[in-house]
Amino acid sequence: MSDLETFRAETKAWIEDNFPASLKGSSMGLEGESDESAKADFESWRQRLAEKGWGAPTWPTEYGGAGASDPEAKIISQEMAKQGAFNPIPLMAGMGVTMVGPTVLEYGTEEQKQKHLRGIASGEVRWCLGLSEPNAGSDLASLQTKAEADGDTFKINGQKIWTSGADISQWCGALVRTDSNAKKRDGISFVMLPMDQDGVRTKPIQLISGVSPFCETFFDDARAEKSDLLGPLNEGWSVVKRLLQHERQSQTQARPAGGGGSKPTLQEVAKGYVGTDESGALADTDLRNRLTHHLMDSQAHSLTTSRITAEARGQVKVSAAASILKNSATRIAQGKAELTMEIMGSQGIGWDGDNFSSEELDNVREWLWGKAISIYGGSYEVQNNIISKNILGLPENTQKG
Amino acid sequence: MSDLETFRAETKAWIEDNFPASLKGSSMGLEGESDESAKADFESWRQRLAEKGWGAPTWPTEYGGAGASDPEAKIISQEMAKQGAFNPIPLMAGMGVTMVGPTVLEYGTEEQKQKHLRGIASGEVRWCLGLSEPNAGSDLASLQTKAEADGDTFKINGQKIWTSGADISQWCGALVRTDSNAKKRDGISFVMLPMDQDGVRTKPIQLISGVSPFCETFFDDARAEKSDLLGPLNEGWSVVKRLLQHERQSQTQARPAGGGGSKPTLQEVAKGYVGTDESGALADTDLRNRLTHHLMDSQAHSLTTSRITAEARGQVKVSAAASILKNSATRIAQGKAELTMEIMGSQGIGWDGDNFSSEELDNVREWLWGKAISIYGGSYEVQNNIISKNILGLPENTQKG
Amino acid sequence: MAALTEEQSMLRDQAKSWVTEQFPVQKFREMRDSGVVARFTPETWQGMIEMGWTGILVPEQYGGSGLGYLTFGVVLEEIGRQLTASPLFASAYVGATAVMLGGSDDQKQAILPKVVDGSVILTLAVDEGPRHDPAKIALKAESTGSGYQLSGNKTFVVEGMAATDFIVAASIDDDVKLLHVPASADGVSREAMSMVDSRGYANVHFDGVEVGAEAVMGDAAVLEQVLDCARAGIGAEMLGTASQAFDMTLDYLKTRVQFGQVIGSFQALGHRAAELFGQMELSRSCMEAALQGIDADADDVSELASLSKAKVGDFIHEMSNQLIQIHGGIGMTDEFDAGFYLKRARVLEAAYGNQAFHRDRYARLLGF
Amino acid sequence: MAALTEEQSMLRDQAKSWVTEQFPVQKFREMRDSGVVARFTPETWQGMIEMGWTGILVPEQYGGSGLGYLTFGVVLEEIGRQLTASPLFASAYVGATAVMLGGSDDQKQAILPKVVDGSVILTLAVDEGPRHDPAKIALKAESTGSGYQLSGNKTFVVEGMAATDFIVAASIDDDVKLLHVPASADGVSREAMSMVDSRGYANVHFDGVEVGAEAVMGDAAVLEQVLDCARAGIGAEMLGTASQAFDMTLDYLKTRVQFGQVIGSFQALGHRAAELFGQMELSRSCMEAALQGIDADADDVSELASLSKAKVGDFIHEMSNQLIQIHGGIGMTDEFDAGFYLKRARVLEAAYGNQAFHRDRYARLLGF
Repeated sequence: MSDLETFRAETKAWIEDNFPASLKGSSMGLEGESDESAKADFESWRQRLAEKGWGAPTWPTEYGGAGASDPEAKIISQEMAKQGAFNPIPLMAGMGVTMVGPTVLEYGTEEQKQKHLRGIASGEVRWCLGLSEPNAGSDLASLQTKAEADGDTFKINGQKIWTSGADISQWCGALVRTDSNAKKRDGISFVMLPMDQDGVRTKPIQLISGVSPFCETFFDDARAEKSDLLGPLNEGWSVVKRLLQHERQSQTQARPAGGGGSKPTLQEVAKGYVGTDESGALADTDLRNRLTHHLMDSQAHSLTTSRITAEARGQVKVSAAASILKNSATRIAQGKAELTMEIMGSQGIGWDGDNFSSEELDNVREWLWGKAISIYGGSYEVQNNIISKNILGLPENTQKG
Repeated sequence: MSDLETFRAETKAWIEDNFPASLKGSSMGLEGESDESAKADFESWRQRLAEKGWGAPTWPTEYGGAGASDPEAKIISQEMAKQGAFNPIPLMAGMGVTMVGPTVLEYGTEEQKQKHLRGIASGEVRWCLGLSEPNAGSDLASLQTKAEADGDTFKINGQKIWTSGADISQWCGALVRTDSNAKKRDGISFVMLPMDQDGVRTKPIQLISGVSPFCETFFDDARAEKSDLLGPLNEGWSVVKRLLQHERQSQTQARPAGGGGSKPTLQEVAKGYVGTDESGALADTDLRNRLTHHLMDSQAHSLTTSRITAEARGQVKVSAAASILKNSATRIAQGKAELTMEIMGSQGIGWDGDNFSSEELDNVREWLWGKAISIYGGSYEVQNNIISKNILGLPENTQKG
Repeated sequence: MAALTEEQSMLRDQAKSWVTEQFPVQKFREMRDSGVVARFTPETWQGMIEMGWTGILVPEQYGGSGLGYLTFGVVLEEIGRQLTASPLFASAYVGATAVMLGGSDDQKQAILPKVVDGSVILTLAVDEGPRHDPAKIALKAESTGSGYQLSGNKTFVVEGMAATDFIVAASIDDDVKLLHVPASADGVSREAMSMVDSRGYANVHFDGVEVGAEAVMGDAAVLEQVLDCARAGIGAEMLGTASQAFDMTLDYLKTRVQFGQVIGSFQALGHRAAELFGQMELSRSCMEAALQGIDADADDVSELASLSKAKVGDFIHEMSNQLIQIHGGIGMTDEFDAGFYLKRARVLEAAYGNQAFHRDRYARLLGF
Repeated sequence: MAALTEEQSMLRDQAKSWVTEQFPVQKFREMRDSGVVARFTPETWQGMIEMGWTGILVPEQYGGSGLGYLTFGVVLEEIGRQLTASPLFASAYVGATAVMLGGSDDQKQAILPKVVDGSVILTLAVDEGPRHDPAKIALKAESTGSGYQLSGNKTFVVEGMAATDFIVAASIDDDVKLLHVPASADGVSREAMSMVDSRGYANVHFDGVEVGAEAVMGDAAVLEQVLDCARAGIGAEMLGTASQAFDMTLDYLKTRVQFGQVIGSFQALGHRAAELFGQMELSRSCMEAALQGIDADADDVSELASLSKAKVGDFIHEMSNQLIQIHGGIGMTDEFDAGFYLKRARVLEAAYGNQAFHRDRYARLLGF
């Protein structure tokens, strides 16, 4: 038995021993569960995972991880999926596991790693990120929020937008201007600050799809410790570039079909709503044609993800391919929602009420919400700038990537 | 009876009286006809048209036209088509009727109008245009061909490319640099020069579709009379802009189906090659779908041409709409050739030989040749620059229109 | 609009200023947030009646002005621009068309003047499932000797809650007939459908509803004609909505600054705007040709109606997506209007057959 | 190529340098201009045989190296890049596959070593009309007691003039069988088809051609398997051709100056290049997955083959058009190579089913 096979067997056994049967098949969003016993089971499962270091398994053990390799981490998620288990910690930590943590591991001081990483890896501390500003958009570097040195702290003033989960986070990683005389990208720093202080106020944003996790966040003499400056002063731009690479990386997957995997395929849904001709082909040949394109694109995308992973010899690198995959994932996710809507016909454009099934109403929200995929985390256009400049080596064009 | 109705009746009668029955239904390309009597009939028809001023009917009578209004000119072509007649003069005059003539009418001196227009309107003098240069492409203003004043003449040195019909033309309208110290667009002039002189040499260009009307044209101390400078010295840029508007204008029509109009429709061709299902629908549903898109686009294009004509109250203006229509016509022409090729399957990709019908072989040439439509006369990209800048009023972007 | 008559130009100007000043999209937002069941405000509707819009199609002998379909299109386009909600289209356009094409003299006399004065709100009830399929009518009308008894359901009925009278496509033996059914008739019940565009729709149930023999208002051929008129007309509203989305986007391209320049100076966005503009112009031609075709009683109205619905549909689909994309984050917020246009776009696309339906139909009409 | 073995990487490097140095596209031009009937030069073919490429698929016991389909794809991609003309694909890939999948031990023993040493040139003859339709085989084989008599025609047979042996899809009663027919057999005649890509194709006529019972080389199922291998393999050649077109275009974007700057700095062209690059990467994944699927005897080879042929087909179609468009006037001249790539692209698209064929097939395989 190879090392990985041994690891798989041990993983399987540990999950069997530790995962509460009561939670089986339920998904991540159990935080708000009203059933007291389920709540207790959930909390105990989180604790066991945290102790095992499996909240962020690839992180070093000294910072709350399990020091696992990428293949081992993959085995952990595979084995969890097989038993209907799940790892709720990345979701509970907000931007902590996927973005803040990896960047702190790379740029943080030993003190910062000790201070912040365990809370993230255990799911006890939720993080948000204060990057975008109302007048900056894709042009992140033109940000206005200011931080002035004041004793051992920075005093922060300004406004952030699209801070996901700001209203429920304990900590925030914020990009701030620390030298207003320097050129755009040069006077920026990345600071970490607690959200629970007088100088911080958040306001949720209502989206076209309804309620959202996004907030406007206002800093009014908010404070960050100087020791919570990540990376060198005025060099926050390189920190955030790395952060955004981690974000792009986390967005390259075409959205999972969700839930338990037993959802009907899009072609099955289509046959249900649209019907088939005597040969079994979808009755609407125009739709059938576009559905075929979509399914081919979708398969091409997942084959590409696998290929690039294989080429990187098992290590998913934060690579140039991320931009291609992000745009491809975007097209597929948005295309799927549009197709689903069309397939459902007038049942697919309902807003609420008993006339519509939950699948129908969910898709409408997914469709609306999904319009953001090509906007956030580097818009579709910005990704194309990156591909054309960084991958293809075409000369700098007017729009910066 | 309205004036136009009277005009129509007179036109009909004149064509009946003058059009040689022997030429009926034959198309324009009769110049090279070997049959002597047909040749004589053709020449006599050209003469009668020229005398009537119908080679270029909208031009003033004093310059060889008939002073006709646009609606009258339309009636003339309609009535000719009805009787299987045709006006060969625009083709025989090369770039004369469509581009050079209208520009001379606008910018020329009285002397120039007297000297050049009659020869064009009668089809006796063929014109070519020396605009593009090998290293200029869409960036016409960067041209290098030089003209130096020398007594009553300009001495011209340089090279032109894509001079259509240069090898068979008697005159050339050429864009030349007359002030090499001025900024790109400022030191350019438009001169007219005879092709039959020692300093001019032409070389036909072989295209991917085979032989072509295009030439490379070399000027080696070629001469143009100073009196043949069109428009002011060093202000040729405005002349050529106008010239190119006339060109765009002449290219806004989706290519005619050609010949006698009795060609089968594309959907009939498709049914012939591909077959139908029991309901009469094209058996290849994917192809059927794209064919439908094409036919819709094609109808939308011709409805738009009519609408814009109507909006201009019968006068087809050289308007901003030309760029939209040119790009639309391009998509349709190129799309049609691609579709036809796909419809014909392996019969549609033959090069020569008895295994292929003339329709099949013609389409291959049309397909290849048609790739130029989006390149010449202001490329697809340049048209989009024009639309975005001139029509939509978006700020100048890096690429000039 | 192209080559309008003086009358049409005046009407357009009147409609544009009335809609923009009195009932801009902000009023639609207020209506949405108010949760009113009919999904339009009485003032809007009253204003339209007073301006005579309810009589644009109706011949003078029945109290209208008989100005025709292209003229109505001028108004619909302006309404589409500001998403002004009312039963104008359902009643005075589609409903009036059905009465004019399929109604007896008595029916015309009885109904049309009330359509004009607004005391009757008509709507056409055709579809029975999630997809537009007028060839398959399951709602049964059985002969009772003196008339018919209707049983079945209709879905996605436009202004179905506000309507006073339904024009119902019913299956009689193997035939289809249109029947006039007052909403107050015994056995008629309805429930509001809350759609993504916050406009008025209903599911309507007919449970043994009895009508007289004189309720018949045309057959399958009339239904198809009425539908073609509806398709052509909704194209005008759609183009108005999409044109407004284009204008909003163009405006944003000219004012929003990123990387030190207005974003419209980025060539990729400039070219995208150019392509959208071209599609808008091409769509407009199809839309106008379809309405003019109806006015001229042309024999290719069906082709033109399908062409228009498909081309305008493709344009509004792409344009509404680009409206959000180019506006970026702000376009995603409910506070901004972009979402209204996106949501309305998909509902309009689905009405009277989506693009796929009309491409297939166009191909069949062209014989392949 | 992704995650190649060391052997595959070496072979790729060898193929790349041999093709680029010995038989670049300039050699293809010379071959075209020479008018040679076989449409390839003996030196090219001999060189490939000497490098062992004819034996890549053939098991060692029959004189080959048995390296598999992905390995052959590595070579095909490099050949595709320079349009190197030869019967390698027809004979040593498609032909050898048919013998390996459908042949008896005797046939393998008799034919495969000769495929490897080049003394036999195989080709598969399936299509009978302008469109790929393996489900409809009209060419008849009638039983003669001791064997079969063939009558009918095959069109668009790849390397049909150079082939020494045909593998013919024939209809026997209501069944389809593959039959091995030497080109020298009585009643076989052929004529060259001059196609737009200047490569070797023939129409082949079978006029009462007699073969023995031992000529049978598989049934309809084997034919479909052989075709799937052919589709996957030609995808590699297509991607090579398209990748070269991409590289030529990218190079031009970096060097051609217009309006005072290299044209690749215009954002609209930069984004177009980015989109094409993305499509190229996605196509590559499909192409490799199909070849790997064959090597692994996966059960979704048919889906993967159709996916690959369609996606790579779409990419080469668009890429070949953009190759011309972005090169502008120079791309239109015969003196420049771009036209070769465009012409070759359409022929490759048509071979073994075009994109429409494979999209339809993919949908059917997925059950809709």
